[in-house]
Formats: sequence, C-alpha cells, structure tokens
Amino acid sequence: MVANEIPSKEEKLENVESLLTMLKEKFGDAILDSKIIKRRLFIDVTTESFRGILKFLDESFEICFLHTITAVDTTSEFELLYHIFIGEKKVNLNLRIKISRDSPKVPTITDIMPAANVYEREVHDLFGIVFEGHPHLERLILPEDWPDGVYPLRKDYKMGGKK
Amino acid sequence: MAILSKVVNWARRSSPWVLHFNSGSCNGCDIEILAALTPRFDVERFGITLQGSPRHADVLLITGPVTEQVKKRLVRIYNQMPDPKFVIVVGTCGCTGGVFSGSYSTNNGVDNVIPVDVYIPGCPPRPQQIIDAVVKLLAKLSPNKDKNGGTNNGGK
Amino acid sequence: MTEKVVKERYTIPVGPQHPALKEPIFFKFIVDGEQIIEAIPRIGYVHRGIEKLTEERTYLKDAYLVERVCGICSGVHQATFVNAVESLIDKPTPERADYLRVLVLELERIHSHYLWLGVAAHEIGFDTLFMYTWRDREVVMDLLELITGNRVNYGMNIIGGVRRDINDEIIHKTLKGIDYLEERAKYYLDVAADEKTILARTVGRGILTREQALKLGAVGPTARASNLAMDVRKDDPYLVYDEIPFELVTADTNDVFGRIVVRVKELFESYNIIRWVLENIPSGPTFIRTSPKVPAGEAIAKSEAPRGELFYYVRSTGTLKPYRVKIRTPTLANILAVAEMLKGEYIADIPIVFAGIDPCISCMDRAFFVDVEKDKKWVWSEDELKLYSRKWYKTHEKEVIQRWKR
Amino acid sequence: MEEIILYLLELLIFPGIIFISTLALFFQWFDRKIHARFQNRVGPLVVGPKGLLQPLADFIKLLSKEDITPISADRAGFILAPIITLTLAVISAFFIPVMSYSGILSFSGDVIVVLFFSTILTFMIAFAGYSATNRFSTIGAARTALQFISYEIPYILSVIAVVIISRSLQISEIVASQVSTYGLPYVVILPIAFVLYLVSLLAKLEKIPFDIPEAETEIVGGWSAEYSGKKLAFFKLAIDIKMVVGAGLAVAFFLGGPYGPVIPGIEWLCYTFWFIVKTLVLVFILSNLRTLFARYRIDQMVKIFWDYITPLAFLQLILAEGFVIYLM
Repeated sequence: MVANEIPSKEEKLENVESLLTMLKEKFGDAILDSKIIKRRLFIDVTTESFRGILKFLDESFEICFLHTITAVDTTSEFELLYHIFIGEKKVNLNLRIKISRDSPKVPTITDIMPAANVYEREVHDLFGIVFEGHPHLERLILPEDWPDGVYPLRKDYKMGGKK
Repeated sequence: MAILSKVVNWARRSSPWVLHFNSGSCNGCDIEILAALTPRFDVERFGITLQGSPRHADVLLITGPVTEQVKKRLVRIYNQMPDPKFVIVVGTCGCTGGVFSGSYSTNNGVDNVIPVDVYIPGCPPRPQQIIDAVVKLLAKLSPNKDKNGGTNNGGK
Repeated sequence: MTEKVVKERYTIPVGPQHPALKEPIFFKFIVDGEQIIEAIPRIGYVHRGIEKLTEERTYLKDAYLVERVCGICSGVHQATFVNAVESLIDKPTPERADYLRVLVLELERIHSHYLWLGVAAHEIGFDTLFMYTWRDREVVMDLLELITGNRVNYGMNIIGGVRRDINDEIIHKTLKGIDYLEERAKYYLDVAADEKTILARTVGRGILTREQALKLGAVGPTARASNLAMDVRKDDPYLVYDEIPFELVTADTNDVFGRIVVRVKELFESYNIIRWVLENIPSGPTFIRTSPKVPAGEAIAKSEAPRGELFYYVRSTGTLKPYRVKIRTPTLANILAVAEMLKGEYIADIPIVFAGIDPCISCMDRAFFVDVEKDKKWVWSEDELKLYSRKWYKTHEKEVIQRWKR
Repeated sequence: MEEIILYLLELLIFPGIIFISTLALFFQWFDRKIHARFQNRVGPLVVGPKGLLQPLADFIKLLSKEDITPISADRAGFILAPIITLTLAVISAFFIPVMSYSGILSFSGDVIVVLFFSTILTFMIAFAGYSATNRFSTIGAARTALQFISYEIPYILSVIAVVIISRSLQISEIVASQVSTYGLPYVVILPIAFVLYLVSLLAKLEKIPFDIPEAETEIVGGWSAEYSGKKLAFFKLAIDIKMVVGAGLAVAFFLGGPYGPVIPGIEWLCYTFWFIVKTLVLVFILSNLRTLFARYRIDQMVKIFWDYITPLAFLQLILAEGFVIYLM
C-alpha cells in the first residue's frame, strides 16, 4: 500500500527535486525550463519530446495518474499543460508544451494513457486543437447548430449579449 | 353540467402528478425537489406524486437555465404531456438565467423556450417553497380565487 | 457449417430525461435481449460554459459561480477554487478558517453519501431505504444550515477565510447530530450487509478491476472500491488534513457492493474527523483582508470531493479577473470507467451500476461532450431533423443549385 | 320482472361494478397509506378525510385529461387493450363471493373461468405494451410475458391444491366445503399453497419485489409509458380491481370466504363486513412485503420461481392428494 503515511513537507520537496534531477538526466535537452511553485513541479518541454517523457513516467511508476489536460490561450500561442500525479512519490508534475496558434496540432497520448481520451476531446472542442492519432476526435461539443470554426474558450471569442 | 365541471376541477386540484425535468441545473434544486418527497416534507399528503413518463404528468417542474443542448428535448417533453398542463420553474437560474446569464450555451430562463405558470426564485429554493408554489398553482385553478390570494398577482 | 446466426440487436436510449438519471445525460445501449453489449455515453446537456464565465467575472464573484458548478458538492468546489487563489496571494489564511472549512467539507461529504445511499436504494427499487436515508439526511442539512446559513449552496468560503464563525452552542448541536448519525450509519451498514435483495442486486455487478481503474483514471470511492488507495486528503493534504488522524477506506470486491461499503465506512471516518476538528479548533479570526487583485502566476489546487478528486488550475495575470480557470471534476474522470463497467450487464443493472460511481453530471458537463457514434438519426426529433436538413442545404446550397441548373 | 331488476341492481351497484370499484379505490388508498407509514411518511392526507378520496381524484382527473394516441402506435390494439382489461377485471370480480357463499355469477367450473380470465389479463398487459411500439413499452411487455411463464404455474397449482381438497370446481362449493365439510379454512390445511398463492399474486399484480415489468428507474413505467388520459385511468382502475379479485379469491379459497360470526337478520351485511376485513388483512400483508424488499432482476425472479416455488407447489399438490386419500 502506498497511501497511508503522509510524507512531511521536507520529504515532499526532496521527492520533487529527485524527480526533477532524474528527468534532467534522462532528457537533458528536452527540458527547456523548470520551476517549483509550492511543491508543484512545472516543467517546460519541447513538443517533440513530451510523449517520450510521458511514456517514461508511465513505465517507471505504477500510479502515474493523469489529472487532466489544460489548454491556455495566451493570445500569441496555445499552452498545453499535462497535469500528472506520481503516486509513489506523491508529486504533482506539470508538463507544459507550446504550440502555434495558426495550426494547432499535437500528437495524441491516448495510446500511452487511455484516460486522456476524454480530456483531449474536451480541449479539442473548446479550443480547436487537433490531437493527431486520437481514435474518435469528432467536433461535437455544444449543440448541433454551433457554427464551425468558433471555439468559445479562445480569447478572441467574445460572449455576445445573448438574449 | 356545472356540478360535473366542479368535480373535474376538484379532481385536478387534488391530484397534481409531477414530472421533473433537469434542463442543465446545478443539482441544488433537484435535490431539494427530491427532498420534498421524503418523510420530513412528504408531498404525497397533497396527492403530489413524481411520475416517470411525461404522458402521465400534469405539472412540469423545471430546474436549470435551459442549455442549448437540452432545449429541443424540453420542448418535446412539453409537447408530449397531455392537456391541461402546467409549468413550474424552480430556482433563480430557471427564472432569469441567474449566475449563468450571459453564457454562450444557456437560454437565460425557461420562459424563453416554453410558457411558464409559476416561478420559484431561490438558489436553491427550500422544499417548503416548492410545496408552496405547487399549492399556489392549484389555487389558481380554484373557482373562488380570492380564497388563497389569487390568480396572477404572484399568489401573495 | 459456419453459418452465423445473426441475432437482432436492439438499441435502447436512456436519457436525457429518465427517472433513473436525476440529471440529463444520454446513454445509448446496444442490447442483446436483456444483456448490454455496448454502452455509449453522450454528455453535454448541462454545459453552461462556466469556464468562460469565470474569465469574465472577478475573483470575488467567481467564488460564488464555481459553487454552482454542482449543487451537491458545492462547498468543495468553492473551497478548492479559493485554495488555488489563496496560494497565489501567498498570505496564509487564519488557522480557524481552515478548520471551519474542513468541518463544512466533511459535513458535505456526509450529506452527499447519505444522498447517494438513498438514490442507490431507489435505483434497485428499494424505496423504503431511500426514505429512511433521506429522513436522516435532513439532520445533516440542519447542521449545515446552522453553520453556514444555507441548505445547499453554502457560500461559506471567501478569499482569505470563511464567512461565518461557530460558537459553543453550534459545537454542542453538531456533536449531538453526529452521534445520532453515527448510530444510523451503523444500522445502514447492517442493512446493506444483511438484506438479501440488496446483496443480490449489488454483489458482482459493475466489475472494475484495479488495472482497469488505473488505466481509465478512476478516482474517489470508485477507485477505492477497486483496491486503489488514492485519496487527495492523504496523497496531497490540503487545509489541515495532514494533522487529522483518519483511515483510508478501501475494498477489494471491485463491484457495486464494495462501493456501498466504502462510502458507508467513509461516513464513520467523517464523523471522527468532525469530532477531532471540533475538539482541536483554535481560536482566532476567521478571515483576513486581501487585495481584490491577485498577483500574476499559476496555481493548482486539489481536493477530495465526495465523488473523488477535484482539480482546479487557476492562472492570473495580476488583474481583478482570472485569466484561465480549469476545472476537472470527479465524474468526468469516472465516465470511461462506467462505460467499461456496464458492458455485459443486464438492462436492470444500468441504474445501479451507473449510480455506483455517484455521477454528478452537472459537474462534468460544464465543458464537455462525448459522442462516439456518428449516426444519430434514430434519436432525432422532428425539429432536429428539420434543423439538420436546413443546415445541410445551407452548406450544400451551391451544389444543389448547380445540379438543378444542369 | 322484479327478479331481473334485482339482478341488474346486483350487477351494477352491490356487489357489482360500483361496489367493486369503490372497494378497489379504497384498497389503493389503504395500500398507499400503509406503504407511506412504513416509510415514515404520512401518505395522502388532504383530499377528503385522511386523504380517503385521493384515488378517486386521481381517477377523475385522468378521465378528464387529454387522451393521446401516438402516431407510431398500433391504433386498434392501443385503444382496445385498456377497455378489454377493465371489462375482464370487472367480470372476474363478479365471481367473488361477497355477501353470500356465491358471487353474482356462479356455475360449475367457474374456477377455471376465473383463472382463464386472469391469464388473459396478463396477456392484455403484454399486448398493450407491444401496441405502444415504444422501446421501453416493448421491453416491459417482454418482461411481463417472461414473468408470466414463471409465476402462472405455481399460481394455478396452488389453486388446484384447493380444488383437490374440496373436490369441486365451483367457487361457491369450495367456500361452502370449508364451512361444512372440514369446519376450518384451507389456510390451515394448505399453508404452503396459501403462501405460494400470495407470492405469485405479488408477481401477478407487479408489485415490489416483482414490479420488474414497470420498473420505473429502469424502463420508465414499462408497458404503460405511452398511455395517458382515459386509457391510463382504465388501466389504473383495472389494476386496482385485479388486487380486489386476487385478494378476494384468496379469501374464498383459503380463508373461508365471507363466513364469520353473524347477527341474524342482516347476514348479508355481516358477510360483507367479514369479506372486507379478510381482504384488508391480505392487502396489509401484501403492502408489508412490498415495503421490505428491493426489486429483483428478471433472471433472478425466474430462477426463484422455477427453483423453489414451482417445486414447492408440486409438493403441496402431492400432500393435498395424500391428505384426501388418507382421510376419505
């Protein structure tokens, strides 16, 4: 059983740092930036390498739980955050990749983590980001008469004064 | 015939069968409607029972601000109900849109979609309020209208 | 002879308006006789665009908006959002406020589990148990009303602390109510374990193995009933949970019965947590003033809602309004798991298996929609068909005109 | 001439249609009230004294509502089903002895006729479900038929046990034989048959735990999902009358019919009183049962009936035969 003892704050910080060094050793060049905000680890990685990192994490830890995928529209580009929880180390890890706003395309991770199926679809519906290789990536959020090419959570979508 | 219509009127007042429809509510109102069925409030005292099929119902209890997705369903269920039928809106977001007003996927209130008889504001209204609304709706049917305060003045 | 017997398959739609589902969700079941071959969920009926709305309102208003994501677990939504924002502000909240938040969250868990127990009983046609549990649930509702002033959407948390304080009288009443509820919970545990018809309907139904739960990302009591010890209160303690002694309840039966047992046993843990909180609550202020502007940055907050792990991501750019709020609710994480559980079950087991994850559709749907099947004509109403044809002609107008000209 | 008028009065008012319908509505109220009390609720309270008029109000309201026949439904079947159901239910009620040892209709072999009618009534429900051509209705109808093959055999076998003991196929003679030949009701001689009859009756009336064909949380009221207005009113009344018939037949077969201590001069009134008391006891037992259980699944129900109840019914049959041979 993994869960029943709560690690102290120092242990947690140690865990976070050890994970970071482990990743840095393995994927030196792929990690662009990293910071620790309140025991949460945020890592910026390249779009080419993030699948490899996820695969490595999934294989090395038993509980590698995908919280969700967050997309953020920074008006110049899209940021995708993969929030992951490592059960053994009790560490919250956030991989950040940046993709261009003009042709938002990114490879899927459903083959690595089946749970990502619903989260990728959600992001696709609301941001119009295409996950290449996703088994059922259909554009079907919102009602049937929702216009094509309009994505409500993008920053350039302004909510009109709907009656 | 006057007696017959009186009897029918009495029967309608005495036996409101309710269909509950969630049109995108946050569940708050829904659990309060369910709570109204349970021992502390027990609406079966007034002959109110919750029905499963729209064909059996007299009163449609609607919660939620009517999302775009559910709009057509709501109209369809309303059309499936046999006449005479009544609509009660439970909760602020069903009355006006409430906290969700202005969203791209809600309709800002049930009355933009189907006609409404009684509005119950509150987020969510207490079970007592819901029972009170049903009783006031029935008072609307009563021939001596002044008895329970009335017709269309919001049932004061 | 290799001639195949083609069995006629029947498709039954369940929802969006269906007595077993208290909320609009739509399931398409492909059945063979009474047995389900495939379950296809289609969700999105409660999509209200809350994530977009949060970007257009101030933090102060958002605290009340996210509470309305779900009326059953409203407190935990608000608490998690406020936690995320407070970790951006970086000004520690008074300890008394944290204790009060735990108190409300645990009372909410009790009310939610009682509610679930009643709904589950109703789904298997045991209305008497439904009435009993909901009668007892009113005791929790009274306590919540006493402490927060509201029955359902409590509005207890504000950025910087909590809105109301408790006094000795409330503590006394709460302890009394908890004692009564603990006695009742023992009774329900006996009923669930002894009543033959309940066992017949729940044992071995809706199987989800530990591997499947891990793979499909199940959370909360659903995962814990599959012997997956995951609980945010232990894994990543928030508020004062790292100081509170309590057990993590798991079961290894992998079925609906295990989910009932886990939830009822969690009730006992919640009673103990509340007793501990009321005993150890420090005195002091219940809130501190903070600036309405939140410093730039990003924060993650997680909580263990009654249904499982709740996840918030907040990004601020230093203005009055958040730049992005992302909500991931427990039911969304469990929906893949439930579709897996339903395969091979009987039609009669749909309600109880589905209720087994304690679905909260309004949580899930704030921004989400799935449809695996493209061909949906069989459920289209007349209006939908009309609309479709109108749309089709709009997009294919030119072709039609050209064909007609020729 | 006078005889005919008297007969017509019997048919229409007492103990005919009006009396039976009133009793049916009263039983519904009683059932609902008991059910509510067990669930810590009050039940109907406001309409009439103690809510006594609630079922009547429901009935009149349904009569006055719009009556919808869906386009997709099989029109003839959809309209005929409720009418035939109500008619057959009322006719089978005529066979029940209420104010004397025999019902309004009574002839040699009427036990077979009543059993036949009760079978047809079940079929009419399946028929109604099929004519609605709604998915849920169809599943409800299929479930009705599936249940039927499980409970009908023990139901009839338990009645046959009574027939063997009483050596008669006429209800009035069965009632009379309990009073004259043995001097005690058959529930004492055939306790197993009585219990099996009640369990099968529970399934026949589609009450919890055997309300599988109309399971609300599973298939939205099942076969009745598409019915509204007058047709639904007829169905609801017919179901209540079925309860009276089921309980009334149980009283006639096992509890000595309407017999009991009487005041000379107004025997018929006393008999009616005893009849109502005995049926109320049965309805009370049935309400109890439906409060205590959760719904079974259809396969579990079929298994219970074929594994336990049907063999028990055969056992009771053999015991009854042995009893007769040993005594006679």
